[in-house]
Amino acid sequence: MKRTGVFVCHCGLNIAGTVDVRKVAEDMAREPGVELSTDYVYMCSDPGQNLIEQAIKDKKLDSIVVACCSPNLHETTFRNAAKRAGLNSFKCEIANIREQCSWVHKDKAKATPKAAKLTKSAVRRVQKNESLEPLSVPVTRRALVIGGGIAGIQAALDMANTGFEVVLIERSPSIGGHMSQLSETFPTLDCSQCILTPKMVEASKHPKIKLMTYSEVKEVSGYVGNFKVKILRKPTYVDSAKCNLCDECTKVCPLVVPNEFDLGLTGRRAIYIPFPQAIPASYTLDDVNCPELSQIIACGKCADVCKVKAIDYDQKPRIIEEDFGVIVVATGFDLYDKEMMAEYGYGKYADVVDGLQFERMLSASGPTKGKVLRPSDQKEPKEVVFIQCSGSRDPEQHCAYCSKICCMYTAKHAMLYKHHVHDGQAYIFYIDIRSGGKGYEEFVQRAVEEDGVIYLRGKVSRIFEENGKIKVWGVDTLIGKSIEIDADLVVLAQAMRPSKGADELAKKLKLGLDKDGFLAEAHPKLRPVESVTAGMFLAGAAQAPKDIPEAVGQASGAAAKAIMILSQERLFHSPTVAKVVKNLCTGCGMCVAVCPYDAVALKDGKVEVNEVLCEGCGTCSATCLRAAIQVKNFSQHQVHEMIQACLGG
Amino acid sequence: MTEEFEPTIVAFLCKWCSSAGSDLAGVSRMEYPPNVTPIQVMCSGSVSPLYVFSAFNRGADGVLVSGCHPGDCHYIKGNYYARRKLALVKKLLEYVGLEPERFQMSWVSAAEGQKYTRVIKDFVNALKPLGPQTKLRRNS
Amino acid sequence: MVNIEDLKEEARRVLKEGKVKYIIGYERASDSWKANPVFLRKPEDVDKLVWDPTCFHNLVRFLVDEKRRKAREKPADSRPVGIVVKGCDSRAIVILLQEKFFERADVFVLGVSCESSGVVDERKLAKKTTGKSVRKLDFGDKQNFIVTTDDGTMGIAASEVLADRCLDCIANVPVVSDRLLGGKDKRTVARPFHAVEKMESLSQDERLTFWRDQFKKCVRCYACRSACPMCYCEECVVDTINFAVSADTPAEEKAQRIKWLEKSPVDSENVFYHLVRAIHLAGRCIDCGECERACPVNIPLRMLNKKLEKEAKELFGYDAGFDPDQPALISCFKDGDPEDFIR
Amino acid sequence: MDKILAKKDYPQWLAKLASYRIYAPRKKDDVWNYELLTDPDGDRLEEVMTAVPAKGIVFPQREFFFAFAEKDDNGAQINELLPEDNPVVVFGVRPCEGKAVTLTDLVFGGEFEDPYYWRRRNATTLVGLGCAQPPSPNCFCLSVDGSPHSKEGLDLLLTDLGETYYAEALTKKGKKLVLEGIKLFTDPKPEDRKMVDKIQADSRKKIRRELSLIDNVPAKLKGMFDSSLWDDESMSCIRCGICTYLCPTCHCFDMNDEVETVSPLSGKRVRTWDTCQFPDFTMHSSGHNPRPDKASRLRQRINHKFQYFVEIWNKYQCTGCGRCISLCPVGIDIIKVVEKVRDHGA
Repeated sequence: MKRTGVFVCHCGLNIAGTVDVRKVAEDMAREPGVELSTDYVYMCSDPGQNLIEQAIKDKKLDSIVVACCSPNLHETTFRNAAKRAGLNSFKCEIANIREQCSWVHKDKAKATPKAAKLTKSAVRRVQKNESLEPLSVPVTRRALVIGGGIAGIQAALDMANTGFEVVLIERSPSIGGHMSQLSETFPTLDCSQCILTPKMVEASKHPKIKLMTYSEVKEVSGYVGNFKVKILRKPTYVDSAKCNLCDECTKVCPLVVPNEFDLGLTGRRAIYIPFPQAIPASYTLDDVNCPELSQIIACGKCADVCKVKAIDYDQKPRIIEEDFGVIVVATGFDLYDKEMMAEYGYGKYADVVDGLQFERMLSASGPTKGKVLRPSDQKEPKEVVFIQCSGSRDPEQHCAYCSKICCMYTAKHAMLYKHHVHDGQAYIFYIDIRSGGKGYEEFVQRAVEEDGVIYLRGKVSRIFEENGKIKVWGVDTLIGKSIEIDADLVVLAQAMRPSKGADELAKKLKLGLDKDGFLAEAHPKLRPVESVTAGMFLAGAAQAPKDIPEAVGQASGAAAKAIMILSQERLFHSPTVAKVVKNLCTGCGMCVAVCPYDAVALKDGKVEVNEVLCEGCGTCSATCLRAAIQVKNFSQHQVHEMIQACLGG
Repeated sequence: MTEEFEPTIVAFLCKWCSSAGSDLAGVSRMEYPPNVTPIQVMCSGSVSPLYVFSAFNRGADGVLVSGCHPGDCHYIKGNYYARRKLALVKKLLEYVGLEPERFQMSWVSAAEGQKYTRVIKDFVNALKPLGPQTKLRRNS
Repeated sequence: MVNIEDLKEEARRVLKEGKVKYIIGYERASDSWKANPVFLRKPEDVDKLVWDPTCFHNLVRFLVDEKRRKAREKPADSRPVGIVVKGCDSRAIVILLQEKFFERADVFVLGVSCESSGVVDERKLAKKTTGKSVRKLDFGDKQNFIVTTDDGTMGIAASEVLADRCLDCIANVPVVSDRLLGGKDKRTVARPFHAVEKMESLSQDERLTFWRDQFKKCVRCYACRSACPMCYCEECVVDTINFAVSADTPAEEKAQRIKWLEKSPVDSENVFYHLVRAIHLAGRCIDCGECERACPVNIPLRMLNKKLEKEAKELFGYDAGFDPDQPALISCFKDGDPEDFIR
Repeated sequence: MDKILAKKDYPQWLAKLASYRIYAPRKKDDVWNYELLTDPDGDRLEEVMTAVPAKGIVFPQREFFFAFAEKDDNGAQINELLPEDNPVVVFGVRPCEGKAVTLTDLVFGGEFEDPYYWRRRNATTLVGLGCAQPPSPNCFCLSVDGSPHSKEGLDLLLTDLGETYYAEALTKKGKKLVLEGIKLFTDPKPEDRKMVDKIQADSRKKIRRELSLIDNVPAKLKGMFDSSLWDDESMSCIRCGICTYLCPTCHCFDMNDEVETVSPLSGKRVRTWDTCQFPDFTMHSSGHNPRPDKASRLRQRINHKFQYFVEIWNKYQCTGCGRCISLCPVGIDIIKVVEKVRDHGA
C-alpha cells in the first residue's frame, strides 16, 4: 500500500481566506494510500518544512503532495525538503491551490471542492511517480561564438578571460561587424573604431580565442555540454603566412566591384582587404567576382605580381569539426532591404541613402574622407532630410516593431552633419522620439538646441527628384500643415532586420524565431539571454534591435550564463524524459518525426530515447498511436488518473 | 428558483505559457468561475486525443486545451502538432453530434492572465445553456 | 478486365522460381458464391486463383500476421510474400511502408486494376436477388456484373450493386506493384465525400441520433479493427482486454496498462471505442472499406473514417496512401494550418 | 395443446400480452435482430436469421452481479443486482436457437445453478417459428441432431400455413401464452396437421449444407491437438469475435469491476461475453498465454464444440444455424473445418 503525505498550506489568508484548508486536508485523508494529511499556516517557512521532513520520517511516507502556491515558486523548496528527509525528490508533487484557485475565486463553498480536486489529482499522480536521479553528462569546456560583431567579440573575450577556450567564427573576411562601419557613436560621440579596434585586436591576439573568419556553421549536433559543430572554412586563396601586405595585387586586379564595407559608395577589387583596420589583416580573393576563379578569362595577374607567391588559386573549402559545451549566437542585424522602401526612392535616387551609408560618409576613413558629399555629384548637401521609422512601426507595409536605435542615431547624424556643414540645415521627420537611456534625452535636446536640427512630427508622403533636388513632401502634424523641402540629400533610418541567413542558422541550431525573425529567447523577462535550446545563448541584435551598450551588456550576460555551464565538470539534466515501452513499439517513427530535439531515433525496428537530448515535452507520447512512448512521471496512466480526479471520481 | 447549472471543465494547460498565464491571473487577483480544474502538462503537444475523449467519457461538460501562441512554444513546435491533432478531434466530436462548444482550444501566453480569465469566463458561459454533457458520458 | 490467366501465369512463374515465400490471393469458396483469401505455396495451387467482384477482402491485412509469423520462424525465410492487391489495398501497402512496418522488398505485389468496376456489396446484391440464391458473380462488360442464381444467369447494373467504397474510389489502379494487370486509366470521382457532406448537412441533433443508434448496435466483436491492415498494434490502446504482455514484461510495465474504457458494449464505451479507432486512422485510412464490410451489424464505419479523410484533405491538403515517403498526418504541420477554432 | 391462429390476429394476440416484454426480429440497416416491441400494431412475424442470436435475451452481453460502495466508516456496502424477472416473450425464435438454449441451460444449470441466468431464463417464453425455408444458405441443423422444426427448448412452436399459424404449445409457459389470447385461437382441423407434417417434411429437403458422418470427430480431435491442420485452416482468420459472439451456443464470459469513483470507491461487478478468439482469452497475468496464436484459438473453438462438450454432455455444442459461416469476414467455414478433421489421415 502507498504511504502518501498531503500537506495543505494556508499561506496565511492567501489560501485559507477562500479555501477551507482543513476540509481539504480531511478529504485527502480519506484518499486511498494517503497515510497522513494535514494543514499548516506557512508550509514554506522553516517550521513548515520541518513539519514535512518530520512527517516523512515518522510516518515512513513514500511520496508527498504539498497543496500551496504555483510549483514555479516552491516546488524546489519542497523537493529539497523531501530529499533532506531521505525521500526521492521526484516523489514530491505540488498542487497549485493559490494562483489557480484561492486567488481567483471568492466563494469558499466552490473554491474548496476545486482545491480538493486539484490536490487529489496531484495525489493520484505522485502515487505513480518513479524515484528518479538527475542525468549527468560530462561537459566539453569550450565555447563557440557565432558572429564577430561587437556582441560576439565581447562574449568571446569575457569567456576567454575567465579561462575558457573560445572559437569565434565570422562569415565575412574580418571581424568587427557593423560597429566598424560607424563614424561616431551616441551619446558620447566617441569614434566607433577607436573604441572597437582595441577589442578586435585583443580578441585576435588572445591565447584562448581561436579566430575563424570567412567561415560558416554547416551543421550542429549533440546537446548542452556536448555540441559537435561542422564549420565551413571558405578559401581566401591567399596564404596569409606568406603575404606581406605589399598591396601590389589589388593594383593589378582588373575587376572592380561595389565595396560592401562602404555599402557600395566605393568600389573594391576582386582581391581585397575589407577595410584598413580589418582583422585578420590579410587579403581575400572573392571567387565569385575573380575572373580567374570564376573562369571567365585566364587572368592570374595577382599571382604573377605577388613576389612571395602567397596567391593560391587551388585552395579548397574545408570542413572542420569541433566540440563545444556552449554556443553563443551573435549574428547581428542587417538594414531593411532597399527594394522594400521604394516609396522613399531608396535605391532609385543616388542621393537617398540609408543610415549606414551616411555613417560611412561621415567617417574619416570613409569614401569621402570625412567630408559630407552627396553621392550623385559629390557636392556638399545644404539641406538634408532625415526620415525616421523608415520601415519600422508600420505593420501594414513593413515591420511592426520599433527598431529602437534610429531616434538616437538620426539625432547623431543630424548633429554630425551640422558639425561638418555649418551652414547646412537638417530636418528630421519622426513619429515619436524615443530617447530612453543614459544621456540619450539630453543628446536629442542638444541636437535641437545647439545644432538647430528641425524636428518635424509626421510622415513623409512623397519623395521625388526634380532638377537636382530631392523633393520631400510631408506633413507636420503638430502645426497641421503640409511641408515641402527641396533637399540635397535624404537619409533613411532603415529598420533593423535579423542578419541575412540567420533563419537558416536558426534551423541548424534548432533555435526558435519570433514573428519578426529575430532569435527567440527562453523567457521574455526572466531568461532574456538564453535560447529555447539548452546550452545556446543569444547576444546582440540577433535577438532584437538594440544599441551598442545593450548589445555589449547582453553579450556579457550570455557569456556569464555560458560560463555557468563551462565551469562545471558535469551537467545535470532533468530525468523526466521519454521512455519507450519496447514491446508496444512498432518502429513507425512518428515520434522520431515530431521530436524537436532529435532525442528519439530508430534502432533495429524500435525507437530509442537519447535521455540527455530529451526535454520531456511529451509530444511523442501524444503522437504515438500505441502509447509505446511515455514521459517518466507524466505517463498517460497518470494523466488518466488525474482526469478522473479532476472530475471528482 | 432552480439552481443554475454549473458545468465541470477539465483544462489541459501547458506549463510554460498557459499555466503561467493562469498563475499571472492569480497573482493579479483576476476573478473567474471555479468550474475549471486545470491539469498542467509540459506542452500542448503532449495532449493525446485520448485525454479529451476520456475526460468526456468520465463526465466532463467541457474540455479546454491551452498552449503557447504559434511560434512561442517552449519546445519550438509542440503547439503546431497539438493544433493539427486537436483540429481533427474537434471535427470528429462535432460530427458524431457533440456540441461544438464543449471542446475548446486557446493560445494563452505567460503574459496573458487577462486573456486566460476571459477564456474561462466565456467557456463557462457558453456551456451553461447546454446543460450536462450526456452524449459521451458514462451513465453509471 | 484483368485476365485471370495472366495473373495465374505470373503467380505460377514466381512460385516456380522460388522468388516468393507464398502468394496471398483469392480463391472460390466451396459452397459459396464468394471468394475467400487463399495462401498459395506450390505452383499447382495457382489454379485456385480467381478474380471477380467478390474479391473484396483487403489481403494486406495478412501481411501483418506474416510479420508476426516471420518473427517466430527460425531460421526466418527472408523471401518476399507475394500478394494480390486492388487499388485501394495497394494504398494500404504504401501506409505500412510509410510506417516502416515492413520493407518494400518484403512484398511482391501483384496489382490488379479494378478499371471502371469494383467489388460487390453483398447486401445491395441480396436486395436485387431476393428469393433467388446466388451461385456466382462475374465481371461482365464495363457497366454490368453477371450474376448466376439457381434460376439462370442475368446481367445486373454494376452501379447498383457496387460497394460504396468502389463508387467513391480514387485509386482504381494500384499505386504500388511489381506486376500490374488490367487497364491503367485512372478513374476520377466527382464528389468522393458526398456521403459525408450529406451527414454534415444534418443538424447536430440528427447526427447525434444517427450515430447513437449506430453505436448502440455494436457488439464489440472488433471485426472492424481485425479486418483493418492499419490496426496492427500489438495491444490496442482502447482494448483493455488485450494485454501484449509476455513472460518478460516487467511488472511496472503491466501496471502502466490503462483501462481507458470498459469491455461492456454500452453507448458511452462503444462511442469511445469508435472515436479512438477513427482518430487513430486519421491520415492512415485508405478506404478499403473492410471495417464496414466485416461489421456483422452493418455500422457505417466508412462514414467515420471518410470524415477524417475529408478533413485531412481540406484542412491540411493531406492524401493518405500514395507516397510512402511523406510524414504521417499528425507528425507534420504547416505554419498556416487552420486555427480559426482556437481562441 | 395445438391451436390455429389467423395471421391477421397475430397483432391482437401481442396486444393481449401487455404483461410481457415482447421481443421479435426487426430489420434495421438491412440487418435483422431481436428488438423490444413497443407497438405490436400491424406486426407480422418474419422467417429470418438474426445477426445476434436470442441468447442475448437470456444471457445478455453485459449484466450486473452486484454494486459495491465504500462507506465513510471505511466499511463496504455490497448490493446484489439480480435481474428483473418480469415475463419476457421472444417471437420468431429459430428452432436451432431453441435447441441452443437447451445447451446453455446445461452449462448454467446442473451442479451449480447460475441465479442470474436462470432468473431471466425462467421468465422467458420462447415462441419458435418453424423454418419452411432455410433462413440462411448455411443452415445445417440436420447434421447436428437438429431440425427446421425442432421443438427442443421452445415453449411454443408456430408453423406458417399461409393464412394462419399452426401453434403447438409445448410447455406450461407456452400454454399460458396461448391462453392470454385464447379467444383469437381456433382448434386445428385434421388437414391442418397434415399440412404441418408436409411442410416440415419438405423443409428438411430444402436444407443445402450438410456435415455428415461426424460421429468419429470427437475421438479424432483428441488426437489432433498438435496437428498442422489448425495452422492451415486459421491462416485467413483475422482474430475477430464474430463466430463466437454471434454463436447461439457460445457462453464464455468475463468478469470485470467497473469502477465509477476511486474515492470513495464505488462501482459494479459486471459479467460480459468473452470469446476464445480474442488474444487475451484466459491469458495468465504472468504473460503466459495457453492459446498464443490464432491456430490454437480455432482449435479451441472446434474442440469445445465437437469434443469437450460432447465428452461432458454427450451433445455437439453446435446447432447448425450457420451464423459463423455467413458472418465470417473471411469465409472460414466450420463445416469444411470439421470435415477436414473427419477426413484427417484417412
